[in-house]
Amino acid sequence: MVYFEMVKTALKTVLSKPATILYPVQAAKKTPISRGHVVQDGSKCISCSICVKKCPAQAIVLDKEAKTWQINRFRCVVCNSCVDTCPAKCLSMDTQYTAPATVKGIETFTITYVKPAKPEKKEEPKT
Amino acid sequence: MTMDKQTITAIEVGKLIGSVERFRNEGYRLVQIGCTKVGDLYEINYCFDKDYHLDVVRIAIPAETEVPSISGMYWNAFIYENEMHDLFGIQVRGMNIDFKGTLIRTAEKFPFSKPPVTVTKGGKP
Amino acid sequence: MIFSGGSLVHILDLLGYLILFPLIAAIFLLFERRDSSRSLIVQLSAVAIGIVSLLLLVLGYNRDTLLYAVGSEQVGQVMFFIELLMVAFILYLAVKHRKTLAAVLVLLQAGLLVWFETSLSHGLHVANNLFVDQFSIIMALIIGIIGTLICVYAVGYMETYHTRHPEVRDRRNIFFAILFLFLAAMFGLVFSNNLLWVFFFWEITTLCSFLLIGYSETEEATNNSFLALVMNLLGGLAFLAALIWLVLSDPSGRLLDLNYLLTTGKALALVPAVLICFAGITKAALMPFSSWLVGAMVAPTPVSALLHSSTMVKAGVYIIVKFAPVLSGTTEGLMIALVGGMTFALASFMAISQNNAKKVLAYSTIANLGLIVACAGVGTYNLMWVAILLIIFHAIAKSLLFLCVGTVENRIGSRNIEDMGGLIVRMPRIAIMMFIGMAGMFLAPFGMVISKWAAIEAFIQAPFGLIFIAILAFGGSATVFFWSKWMGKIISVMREQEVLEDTVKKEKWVVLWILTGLVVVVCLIFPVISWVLIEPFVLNIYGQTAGLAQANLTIMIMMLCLLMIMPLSMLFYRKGPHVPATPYMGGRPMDGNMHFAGSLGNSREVVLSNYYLEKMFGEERLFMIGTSMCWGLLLIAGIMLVGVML
Amino acid sequence: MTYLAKSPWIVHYNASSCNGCDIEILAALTPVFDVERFGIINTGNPKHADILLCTGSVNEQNKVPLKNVYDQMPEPKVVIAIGICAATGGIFRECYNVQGGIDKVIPVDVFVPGCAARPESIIDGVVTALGILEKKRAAMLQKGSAEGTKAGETV
Amino acid sequence: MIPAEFQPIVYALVYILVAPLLGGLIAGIDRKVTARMQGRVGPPILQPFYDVGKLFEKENPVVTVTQNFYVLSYLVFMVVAGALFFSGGDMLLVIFAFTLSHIFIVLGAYASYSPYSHVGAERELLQIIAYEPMIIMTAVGMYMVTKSFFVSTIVSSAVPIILYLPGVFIGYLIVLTIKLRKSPFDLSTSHHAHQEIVKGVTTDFAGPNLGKIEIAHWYEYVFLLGVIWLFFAWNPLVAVAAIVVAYFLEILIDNTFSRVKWQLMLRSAWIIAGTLGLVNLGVLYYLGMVVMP
Amino acid sequence: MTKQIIVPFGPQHPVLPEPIHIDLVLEDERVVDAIPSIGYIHRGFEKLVEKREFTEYVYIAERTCGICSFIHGATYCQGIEQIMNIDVPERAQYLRVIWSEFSRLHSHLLWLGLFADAFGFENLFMGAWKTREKVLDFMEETTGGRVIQGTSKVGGVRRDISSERLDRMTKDLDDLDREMKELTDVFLHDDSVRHRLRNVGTISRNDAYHLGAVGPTARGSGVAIDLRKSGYGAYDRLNVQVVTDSCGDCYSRCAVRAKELFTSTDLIRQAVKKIPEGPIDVKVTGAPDGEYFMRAEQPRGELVHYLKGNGSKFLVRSRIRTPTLTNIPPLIKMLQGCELADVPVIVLSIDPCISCTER
Ligand code: NFV
Ligand code: SF4
Ligand code: SF4
Ligand code: SF4
Repeated sequence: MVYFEMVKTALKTVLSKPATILYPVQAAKKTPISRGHVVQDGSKCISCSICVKKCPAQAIVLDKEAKTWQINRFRCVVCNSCVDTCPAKCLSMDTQYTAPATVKGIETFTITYVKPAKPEKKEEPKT
Repeated sequence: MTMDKQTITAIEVGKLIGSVERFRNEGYRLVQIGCTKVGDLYEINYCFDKDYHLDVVRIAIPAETEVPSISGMYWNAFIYENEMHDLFGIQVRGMNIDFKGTLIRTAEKFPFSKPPVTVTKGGKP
Repeated sequence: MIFSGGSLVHILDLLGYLILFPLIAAIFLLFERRDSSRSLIVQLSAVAIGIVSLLLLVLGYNRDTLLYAVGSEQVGQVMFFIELLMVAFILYLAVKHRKTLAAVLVLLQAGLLVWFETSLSHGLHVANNLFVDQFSIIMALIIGIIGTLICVYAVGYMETYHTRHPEVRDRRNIFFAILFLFLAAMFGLVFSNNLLWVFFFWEITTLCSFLLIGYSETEEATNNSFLALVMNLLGGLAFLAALIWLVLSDPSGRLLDLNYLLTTGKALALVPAVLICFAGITKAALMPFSSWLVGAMVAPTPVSALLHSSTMVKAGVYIIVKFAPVLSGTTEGLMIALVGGMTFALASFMAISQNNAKKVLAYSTIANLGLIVACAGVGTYNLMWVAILLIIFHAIAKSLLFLCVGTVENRIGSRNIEDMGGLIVRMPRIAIMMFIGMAGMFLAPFGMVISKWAAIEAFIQAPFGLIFIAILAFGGSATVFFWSKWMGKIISVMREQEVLEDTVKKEKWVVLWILTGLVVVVCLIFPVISWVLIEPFVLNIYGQTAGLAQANLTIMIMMLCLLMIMPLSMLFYRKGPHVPATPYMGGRPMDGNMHFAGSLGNSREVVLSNYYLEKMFGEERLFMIGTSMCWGLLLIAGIMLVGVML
Repeated sequence: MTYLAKSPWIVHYNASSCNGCDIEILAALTPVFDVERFGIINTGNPKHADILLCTGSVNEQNKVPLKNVYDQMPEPKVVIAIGICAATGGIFRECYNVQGGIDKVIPVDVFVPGCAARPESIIDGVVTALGILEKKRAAMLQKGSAEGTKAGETV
Repeated sequence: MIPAEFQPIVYALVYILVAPLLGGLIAGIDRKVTARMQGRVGPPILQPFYDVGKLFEKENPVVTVTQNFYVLSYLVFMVVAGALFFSGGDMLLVIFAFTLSHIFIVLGAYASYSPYSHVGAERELLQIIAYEPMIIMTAVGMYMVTKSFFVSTIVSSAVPIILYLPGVFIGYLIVLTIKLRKSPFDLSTSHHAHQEIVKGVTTDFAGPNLGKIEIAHWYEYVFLLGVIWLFFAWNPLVAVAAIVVAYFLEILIDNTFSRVKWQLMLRSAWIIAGTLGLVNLGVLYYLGMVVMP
Repeated sequence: MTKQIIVPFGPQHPVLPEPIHIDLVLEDERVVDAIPSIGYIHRGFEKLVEKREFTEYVYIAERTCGICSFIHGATYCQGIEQIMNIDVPERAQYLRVIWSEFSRLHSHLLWLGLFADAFGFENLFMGAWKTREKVLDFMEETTGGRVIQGTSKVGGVRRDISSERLDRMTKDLDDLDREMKELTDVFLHDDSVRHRLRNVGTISRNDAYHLGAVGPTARGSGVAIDLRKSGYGAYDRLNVQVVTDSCGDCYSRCAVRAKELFTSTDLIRQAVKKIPEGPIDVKVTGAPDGEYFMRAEQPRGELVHYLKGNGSKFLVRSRIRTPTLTNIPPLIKMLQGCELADVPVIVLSIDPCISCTER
C-alpha cells in the first residue's frame, strides 16, 4: 500500500517558489520567433498579391486601386505563410500577439511603395 | 523514403461480405471505411491491417445502391458506416447501431454528395 | 372497589365501555351495508371512543395503578369457548387453503388450551382482572384516538379502494366490524390484569389481523395472511406456555395476576417474561419474524396503518415494555434487547433498498419496534421512559404517513416512491403532511429524534450500552438516508403536472389534519406528557425517573418554532417577477415535458430515481443475516431460560 | 470597484474548436499562468459563472447547447470569444458546417484573437471583460430600480 | 465579566458574528495553501469574501422558488447548530441540528429537477450517513470522559480528552475530510469544478443562494474546528496548534488523494467509526478509565 | 417503474474539455446504458481541399487538432510526398521526429493532467500541466507556436533547430525526465489512484484488437500496435520501444502513456544524436496525382490520412481517420456496467480528441 506518494512533492512545492509568471506584472512568455502578429511595411509592398493567395485563412485583402493592404486579425491564423512567401520581404512577424478587442476590426496599411524604374522579378521564397 | 505499396483491390458490391469475411478470418483488423466521390460514383475503401500491412478493398457504387453493413463481422464498423451515411448519403443495410443520421448532423444534408466547388480565391475580410 | 373521588364517572365503567363499545359498534357495522350509515356509525363511534379515552386520561392520570375485580368464572369460560371457536375457524380456513403449518400450530394450541382448561384451570383465581395505570392510559389514547381516526379514514378509503379494485369482493361490513373488534381487543389487552385475559385478547388481535391482511382474497394476500397467522400463533404458543408455566408454579393462579407477577420480582417472573416477550417479538414483527409485517402490506392501507402504527404491533411492544423491569439486568433481557437492536439496524438498512412506499414504512416500523424492544430489553428506568416515548411518537407519525401514502396511492394509482415525484405540485397539502410526518420520523426537533437522543443518553449509562449506541448511530444514519431521499422525491419540482388533490374526501382531510397537528403538537407538549404520564409511571416502577434537561427542552421548542416560521420566508420570495430558470442539463436543453434530444436521434425523458444501494443494503442479504443472527440470539436466550427452569 | 471584478468565475464551452484554444484556456488555469490570482475559478457550471469563454465556431449541432449555456448564466454576464474560430469561424470559415463566429448565436463582448489564443492573451481578454461586467451590473441595477424590483439582489 | 447566565448567549452571539469572518479567512488561507502546494501563487487571502460579495451582486435564478427557502433554512440551522455548540449546549442536540441543516441543502438540491443536483443530493445523503456515526461516537466519547454531553462542561474539563480518545480523534479527522468536502471524499460537491456531477448539490444554485451556501460553509468550518478544540480544551495553546495542524493535514490530504467512489467512502467511514471509534470507546468503557471532570 | 436515472452527460461538462454527449442510464450509480453521440465539432474541413491548394492545406490539416497538431501536418505532408514521390531531406525527417515526439510528450502530459482531474486529483493535474509548460516552451522556442507549431510543409519542414539548441537538448530532457518521473510515480504507485483505475473499464486483448482499438488504448490491452514500428519517416533508423501493458483497464492505459513519456524522450535523444546536417526541405513542383493511405502514430494511436489527387493543385479527397474515431467502439464496450464516477475516467482513458475525430 502506497499512499501519500504525492506528499513529498506537495510539501516540496509548498516550500519552493511558485512556477507562476505574474503576468501582466511580469512580461509574457515569449521567444524571438514567437508568432504574434503580422506587420506590413507599406513602403516595400509591391502589391503582388502573393500573400493574398498564400493566406490559408483569407485574412488579407489587397486593394491595388486604393493602395491599401488590409488584414483581418480575427481571421488570421498567424501561420507565417504570408511572411514566408512575400517576395518583397515587406511582411514580418512581430512577437507581440494582437490585443483582445470588443469589436472585430480590420487593420489597414497603406502602400506607399513606388515602383522603381527597374522592374523586379517575382521570386519563389527561400527557406 | 518510399514506403511499402498498399494493395488496393477493386471488387463488386456483391463480393464485399465475402472478402471482408476473409479478412476477419485471417485476423486483420478494420482500419477504416472511407468514401470518396469520384464523378457520379462513390468509391468506398475498406482498409484492413495486419502487421502494418494495409490491405484495401474498394467498391464503387452509384448513389442509389445500398451497401451491406459489415458490422456483423466487425462490430466497430458502425461508426464508419453511420458517418458514410451522414456525409455521403449512402444507405447502409443492417447496421448494428444506427444513429439514424444523427452521428454528424449538418445543416446541409449529405455535404460530400455535392459536386466539388469551383474555387474562388481571396474573399473579402 | 375504588371510586374516582367523588366524580360522577367510575373509571371502571370507562374501561368496560372502551372494551365493549367498539364491540357493539362492530356488531352494528357487520349488519350495515349502506355507505352513508356506515360512515355515520364509524364517525360517531370514533368520537365517542375518543372522548372516553380522553376522559380516562383526565380522571386517571394522577393515580397509582388501579386494580379492578370484575368478571368471574363465567367470563373465563366464555373466553375459553370463544377461543375454541377461533381455533375451529382458523382450522377450517387452514384446511381450506391447505396451510398445513397453520393447521398444525392451531391444533397444538387447541390441545394445550383444552388441557389447560380441563386439568389446570380448577381453582384458579385472579382477584383483579382489569387495571389501569398511566401506561395503559397512554395506550388507550393511542388506540382510542389514532385507531379510531384510522377507522374514520378507512370509510372513504375503502370506497375508492373498491372502485379501483372491482375484482375484490366487497365485504366492507365485515371489514369494519373486524376493525372495531380489533379496537375492542386492543383495549381489552391494555386493561387486562389477568394474563389469561391478556392472552384471550392477544389471540383475538391475531385473528383479526389475519382476516384483515387477507381481505382482498388474492393469492398473495391469503399467503401473507397465513404467514402472519403462523408467526403469531407461534408467539401465541409461547404465551400459552408462559401461562402453563405460571399455573404449574403456583396452582392458585395468583401469578396470573400481571400486577402481582411484576411486583413479586424477577426470580419467578423471568421465565414467563421471556416467553411472553418471545410472543411480543412475533407480534411486534422483530427480526426473525419481520416478514409477516412486510407481507401484511398487501392489505388495504388503513389496515396497515392500524396494525402497524397504533395497535397490533404495539400490543407486542406493550407487553415487552411491561416486562422490562423483569428483564432489566438479565442476560435474557440483553438477548432480547439485542434482537431489538439488530432489528433496528438491519430494518433501517433494508428500508434503503425499497421503492415501495408501504414497504419503506413497514421496515421503518419494524426498525422502530426493534428500538423500543432494545430499550425495554435493557430495561433501565430511563430506557423505559424512552420506550414509551417512542411508542407515542411512532404511533402518531407512522399512522399519518400510512394514511398519506394511502391517499396518494388512491390518486396516482401507485405506491411506488418513484411515482411520487413532484407531489408537492400535484398534491401540495398531502405532500406537506407527508413532509411533517417524515420529519416526525427522523428530523430534529421532532419526536423520533428526541427519543433517539434520549435513548443515546440512556444507553450510555446502561450495561452494554455501547453496543446499542453503535447500533443507534449506524441504524439512525440509515434512517436519515431513506427518509430524506423520499422527501426529496416528493419535493422535486417537475413542470406541467396536474393537481390531483381536489378529489380527496372531506373526512379524510379532517383525519389527516388532525394527525398532522398531533405530530407537531405532541412534540411541543411532550414535556407535559412525560411529566404527567410517563414519569409517574416510571417512578412508580423503578423509584426513579428520567427526563430531558430543561435547557434542551427550551432549545428544542425554539427550534421547532423556528422550523415553523421558516416557511414564511417563502412569502418574501414570492413577490416580484420570477421567471423560473431551467435546470442544468449539461447544455442539452429540456422541454417542458422533461424531454431532451438524446443520442441515436431519440428523444429521451429525464428520469430521476433515488438510490437503493441494493448491493449493500439489499433486502435478501440483510434479511438472511438478520434472521440467522436473531434466531441465534433467541436460541441463546432460550437455552439460558431452560437453565433457569431446571 | 465592485466584487464582480474581483471574482470573475468562468465557464468554458467548446463550440467547435480544434482544442488549440481550449488547452490554452486550461493552461491559463495551471501553475504557470494561474488565473486564480485574479479570483478566476473555472466553475464548469454556467449557473455559477460570470464569464463564458467560448472557443470555436458555431455549427448546426452546437448552437443549441451554446445558447443554453449562455441562457443559464445569471446576469450580469459577459461572453468572451477565444480564438479566431470563435470570432469569425477562422480558417474553417468556409466549411459547409461552419456558420460563423459565436456572435451568430449569442452576444459577444470581447474577442480574443489568435490561433491559438495565448494564455496571456486570454488573461488580457478577461481583464477587458471585467470592465464590461461592471458596466452591465450598473445597467442591471438601474433597470432593476426603474422597475421597482431589486433584481439581482433578491436577499 | 459577563454574568454566568448570559455567557451562553454572548458566546452564541460572538459565534454568529465572528464565525463567518473566521470561516472565510480559513477558506482563503486554505485556497492559498492549496495553490502553493500546486506550485501556483493562488488568490488573495480575502478571495472568499470577494466571491461571496460577488455572488450577492448577481441575479438569483431559481428553478423553483422553494429553493430559496431550503437554502435559507440550511444557513439558519447551520448557524443554530454552531451557536448551540459555542454556547455550550448539548453535543447531541448540536449534531441533530447540524444534520437538520444538511437535510435542507439536500432537499434544495432535490427540488430542482436536474440529474446533476439529484445525484449530488443522493451523494450528500450518503456522506451524511457515512460521517454521522463517527460524529455521534465523538460526542459519546466526550461524555464517557467528562460525564456530560454539554459542551460547556466538556470544555471546562481539566482532563486532556485527547489522551483518552486518540482513536476517536483520528476517526473524527477522517470524517472531517468528508465534511470539509475535501479529496478523497469530495463526492457530492467540491470546491473544484471538474467532476462527474459538475457541482453536485450546488449545481442549480446561483447568485445569492450560492453565497448563502458559502457562508453556511464558513459557519460549518468554525464549528467543525471547534470540535477539535474540545479534544484539547485543557490547554488552549495546544488546542490552537492542534487545529492548525489538523487543518493543514486536511489540506495536504486534499492535495494528495484522488476522489474515491461512494462505496469506498461509506465503507471506510463506517469501518473507521466501527474500529477507531468503537474500539477506543470500548477500551475506555471496559477498563473503567472513566474519569470525572 | 424502474429505478433508473437518466443523465444527459455533456455536451457542456467540466470534465469533458470537448463536447460529446452521452445518454447515461444509471441504476443507483451503476451505468446500465451509455449511448454516446458526437457531431458537435464537425466542421467539414476535409471538403476544403476543393478550395485550398494542396500546399496551403497543410495549415488546415494542422488545425485538425490543437493537441496533435504537428503530427497531423507532418502526416499530411508525408502523404503528399508519397504520392508525388518526393525525397525529403534527412534532417527534415529527423526534425519531424523530434517535434512529433515533443508533440506526444505535450499530449500525454496534458492527458495525464486531465485524467488526474477526472478522478479528482487536482494537484496532479496542476503538476502535469506545470511540467507540460516546459515542453511547450521548447515548442515555442523552436517553432514559434505553443500549440499550433506550423512548421510542416510539403517537402520538408519550415524551420530548423540550431545545433546549439540541439546540444542543449540532452540536459533539458534529463530535467524533464526527472520531473516526469516524479509525476508518473504518483500515477503508477499511489494506491488512491490505483483504486480509481484498476479494473475500471477493462477491455480484453481480443476485444481491443477486433474492435479496432489503436494507440495506448490497444497497447493497454496488450495489443502491440505502434505505427512508428512500421518505420515511416526517420523512425526506421531509430529504436522505437513499444510499451504495452496487459490488463486492459484504465490503469494499464494510464501506465502505457506514462511510460511512453520516457520512450519519447528517448527517441528525441536518439534523433538528436543521429540528426545530420543538411537542407531541411526540397522544392516541390507539380501536383499530386494518385492516392495514398498515409499512416502515422499519433499520441492517441494510428492516424490515417487518405489523400487522393488528380494532378491539379486541388486534391480530390482528403479523409482523416483519427485514432479517437476508431477508439470509440471500444469505449462503448468499456462503459458497460461501470459506475457513474468511472464514466469520466473511462471516457478520458481512451484520451478522446473529438476535434480530431469529427474534423
Ligand atoms: N492523437 C491525436 Fe488526435 C489525431 N489524429 C486524435 O484522435 O488529437 Ni486531437
Ligand atoms: S499569417 Fe497566415 S493567416 Fe495570417 S495573414 Fe499571414 S498567411 Fe494569412
Ligand atoms: S506578398 Fe508582400 S509584396 Fe506581395 S502583396 Fe503581399 S505584402 Fe505586398
Ligand atoms: S482559433 Fe485556431 S487554435 Fe483556436 S480553435 Fe480555432 S483553429 Fe483552433
